[in-house]
Amino acid sequence: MVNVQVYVTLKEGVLDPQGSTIENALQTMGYHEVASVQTGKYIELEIEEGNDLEARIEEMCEKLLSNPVIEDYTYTIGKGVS
Amino acid sequence: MVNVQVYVTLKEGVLDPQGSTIENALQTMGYHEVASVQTGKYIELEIEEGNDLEARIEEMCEKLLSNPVIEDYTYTIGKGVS
Amino acid sequence: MSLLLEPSAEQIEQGKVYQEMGVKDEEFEMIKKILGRLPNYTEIGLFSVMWSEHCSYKHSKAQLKKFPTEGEHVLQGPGEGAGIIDIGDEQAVVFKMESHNHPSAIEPYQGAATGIGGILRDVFSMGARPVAIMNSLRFGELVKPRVKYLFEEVVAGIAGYGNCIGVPTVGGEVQFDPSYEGNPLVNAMCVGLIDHKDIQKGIASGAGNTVIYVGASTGKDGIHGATFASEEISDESESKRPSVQVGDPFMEKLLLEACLELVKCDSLVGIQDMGAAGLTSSSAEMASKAGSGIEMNLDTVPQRELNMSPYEMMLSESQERMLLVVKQGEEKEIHDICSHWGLHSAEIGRVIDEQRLVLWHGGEKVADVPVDALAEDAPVYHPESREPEAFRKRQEQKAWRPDVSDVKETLTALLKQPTVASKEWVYDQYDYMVRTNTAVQPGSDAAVLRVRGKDKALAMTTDCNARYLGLDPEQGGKIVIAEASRNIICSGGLPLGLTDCLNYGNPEKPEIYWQFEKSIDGITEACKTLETPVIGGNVSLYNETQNGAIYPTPVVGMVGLIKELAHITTQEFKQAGDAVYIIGE
Amino acid sequence: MKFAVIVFPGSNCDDDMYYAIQEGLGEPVDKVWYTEESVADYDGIFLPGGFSYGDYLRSGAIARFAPVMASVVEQAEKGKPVLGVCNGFQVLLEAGLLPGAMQRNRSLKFICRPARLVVANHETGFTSKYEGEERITIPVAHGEGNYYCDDETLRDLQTNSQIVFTYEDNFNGSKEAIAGIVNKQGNVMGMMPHPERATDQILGSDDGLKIFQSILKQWRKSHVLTT
Ligand SMILES: Nc1ncnc2c1ncn2[C@@H]1O[C@H](COP(=O)(O)OP(=O)(O)O)[C@@H](O)[C@H]1O
Repeated sequence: MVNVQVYVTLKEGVLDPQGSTIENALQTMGYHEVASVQTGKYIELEIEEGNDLEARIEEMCEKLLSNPVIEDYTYTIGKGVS
Repeated sequence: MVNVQVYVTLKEGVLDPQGSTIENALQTMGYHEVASVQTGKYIELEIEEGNDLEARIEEMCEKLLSNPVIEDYTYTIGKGVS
Repeated sequence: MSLLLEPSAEQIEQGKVYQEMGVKDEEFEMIKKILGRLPNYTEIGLFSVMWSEHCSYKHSKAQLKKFPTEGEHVLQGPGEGAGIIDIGDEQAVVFKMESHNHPSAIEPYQGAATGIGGILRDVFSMGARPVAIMNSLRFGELVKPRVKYLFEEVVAGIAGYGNCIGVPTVGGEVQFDPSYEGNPLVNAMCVGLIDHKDIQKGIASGAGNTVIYVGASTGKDGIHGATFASEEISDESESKRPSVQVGDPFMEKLLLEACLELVKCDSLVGIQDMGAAGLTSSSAEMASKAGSGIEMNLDTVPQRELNMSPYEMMLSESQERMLLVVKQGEEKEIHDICSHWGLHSAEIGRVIDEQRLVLWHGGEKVADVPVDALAEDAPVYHPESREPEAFRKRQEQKAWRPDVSDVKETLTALLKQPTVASKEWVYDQYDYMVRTNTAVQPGSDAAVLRVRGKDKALAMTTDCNARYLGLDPEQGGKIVIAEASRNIICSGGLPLGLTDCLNYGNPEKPEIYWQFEKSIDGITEACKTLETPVIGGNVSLYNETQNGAIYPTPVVGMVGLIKELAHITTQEFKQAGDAVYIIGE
Repeated sequence: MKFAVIVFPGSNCDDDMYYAIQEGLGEPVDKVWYTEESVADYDGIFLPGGFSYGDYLRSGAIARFAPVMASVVEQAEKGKPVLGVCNGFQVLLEAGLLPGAMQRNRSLKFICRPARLVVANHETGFTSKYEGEERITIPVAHGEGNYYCDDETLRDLQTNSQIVFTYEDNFNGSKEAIAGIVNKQGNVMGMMPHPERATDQILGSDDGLKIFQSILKQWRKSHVLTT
């Protein structure tokens, strides 16, 4: 079993209303050092090891986990952050 | 300016209906190797370097970026994933 | 706690472990007597939740008996998931209100969301299709960030759940007062429609019949939620609180549609929601109502986590679960419907003649208790009642008249009060139109829903002006019923009956119990006079923080029948030149 | 004209759509479960609103892989009218039958209200009963109705008159206030507002009926021509 971490973020140029809301909130709370905030998704998968692990992961990301019209993805394989 | 990556995940034992729905979808799509899926949030911040960087980040995570009642967070400092 | 670490029966008694579960010394003695031996850890857990205030109404039962619960059109009064009233054409309206105050104080989004989920299940487990949701909310003054956060998240939670499942949230009320700071009130009501022939009961009859578990698997969430809801909120609550229940409205939508198909099956004997106290209350109550017993093998309960103990499984309040009793040999039909809707269904036990709840786990009998002892024989308390000094003094005061020098200024100031101001910010977030029956949208006196295919409609409202009750609980109680009735009548309807959610402080304090008693007297008198029977409701006590108790807040949800669509009336002025009248004193 | 209303797990405006066709339009209609293999027997295919798969991950993302979708795509390519409303629109976007994507409303809140719309193109098979630039009231109820597409796509949409409805007041932040679009061929339309909720005066408006009537009119025209 491997643990795979997928990070989905908005493509450059796509507005991130949630990010700007968080940014404003942090500013209001006094965190003036925060210059910008971008939000995305974090998905952890437990996958049974097999052939073509990377190709399969990329397929899942492209087909389902991200929407290529507005999102990019990256992933890492190994110990997750949690 | 440093780039900070925050990962927010559900605490152990907290139901993740989104994760299980994605898991089912991947299974149905033929990705039988996927044993489990957990969803979380990924947040990237651009922060002006200053004193107490880590303490300030932790404060932001606890106060706003995560909901400590149901979520855990971790963060990394440096080059983001995107 | 893992099975291996559970204290033994002797340790429970000697270490008074039961006290941590909210069981009093004298109650522990009663339990010993009922069993004729010491209860083990699982068994004391069963008693602790079933005898909690939330499930047993031990401090309120005596007062609730005063309510008029019968009427010409009442098909089902208090005692089932929800009450039912006939509306003609072989149709009936089903409704019930419940509180989710304590969970919402801790995690407002999920607390409110799961409150909606729970009240929906109460209604569709009766076989009715939910047609509307309403809510009644109380918060502290809208100045502190924590209060704003609670308000925003509660509204978002209600919207998140109700919108997703596709039942319109058609109205409600929100008020702000310092007495609710730290202890917000989140009361939700669901209204459903049913054909008489589809009415279901939560009973487990017929020895040998199969007990089937449907829906989400059982996790460790909400263990002891019912007990938790029966205590004051303190700093300690933080550490004692059960792990938060998270709602899954998508699962509930599937469960809803599946249940409405299941209730049409002859093979279904009984059905009940696993709400507060989960598997324990649903199994014990279904058996108790039928005069039978239930035997379950906990190894077969769908579990979300590894190595769950019987105690954890029985006390879990995981959401979106139903318990069914099905005729022996006819289980397949039930499983087929569940699997069509993508739901897991598992046979976990059977009905037995002996009136006991018997639980097996890993081949061992882990609990064996009489069902009536759990469901019916909880102690009933008659707490001391004392008229507060302040109330007596107030009676001697001269009526206070505000000095209004600038009417315009005063009026503007009044309209600016969050309690008085428009609630559009709230209901904009609720899908109040889905199912296309909403004839009067939020913003008028009562919401109105047409009954599709018939020339009639239902009017519904939730009301409570707790400040009046704070000043005089008996008069205030009458005013609540009168106001709700007026709202229904103004909309063109005839009040049919009501459900209530009685929110008070700690009943073990005589002055709080006095408020409770007096307001019930007022409500009772008004209900009798206006012929509006109480067909169900819920009691939420211990709404207190270090700063004291909330105002006595008996929220009422009333439903009325509009006999012709043409009678539907809305609040706003229609056109310039129309005459304006005042009717009444 | 025979209609299919596709029902995904979590659809919740399927009944509303069904009644709009049956009672509002007076045409035969079936609800078609997402596991069905074919919708070839139907003349018009509607994807209703709701929260298919709970809107988990992204709205419409999982539904687009439902077994029935292959046949929906096939029928759309054959030129049959396909209408997606709200969540149905999101499914069409995810399935690539329409360009662009949905983001959360600018306010990050769900918004339910009667919305004023402008009929930006009344020459489609879905809008021929409206006047050009007609102002109509149709309810919206969505959390993710903030339409996004890149500039090149927007130019295409404009050049080909694919923008069908726009909001008078762009409350959700959509690009160019877009509320509804059609594909280039003109037979697939997606819109966030709910026409099925505006089919009877008792609900506040019947401005949505003309969409259903336009579809029927178009079908009758082509049906007469081809048979
Ligand atoms: N305030 C009340 N007024 C009238 N009936 C009540 C009240 N509180 C509770 N009841 C009735 O007592 C019964 C048990 O209530 P409850 O435990 O809330 O039901 P549930 O099992 O659905 O949680 C219900 O039928 C309910 O209608």
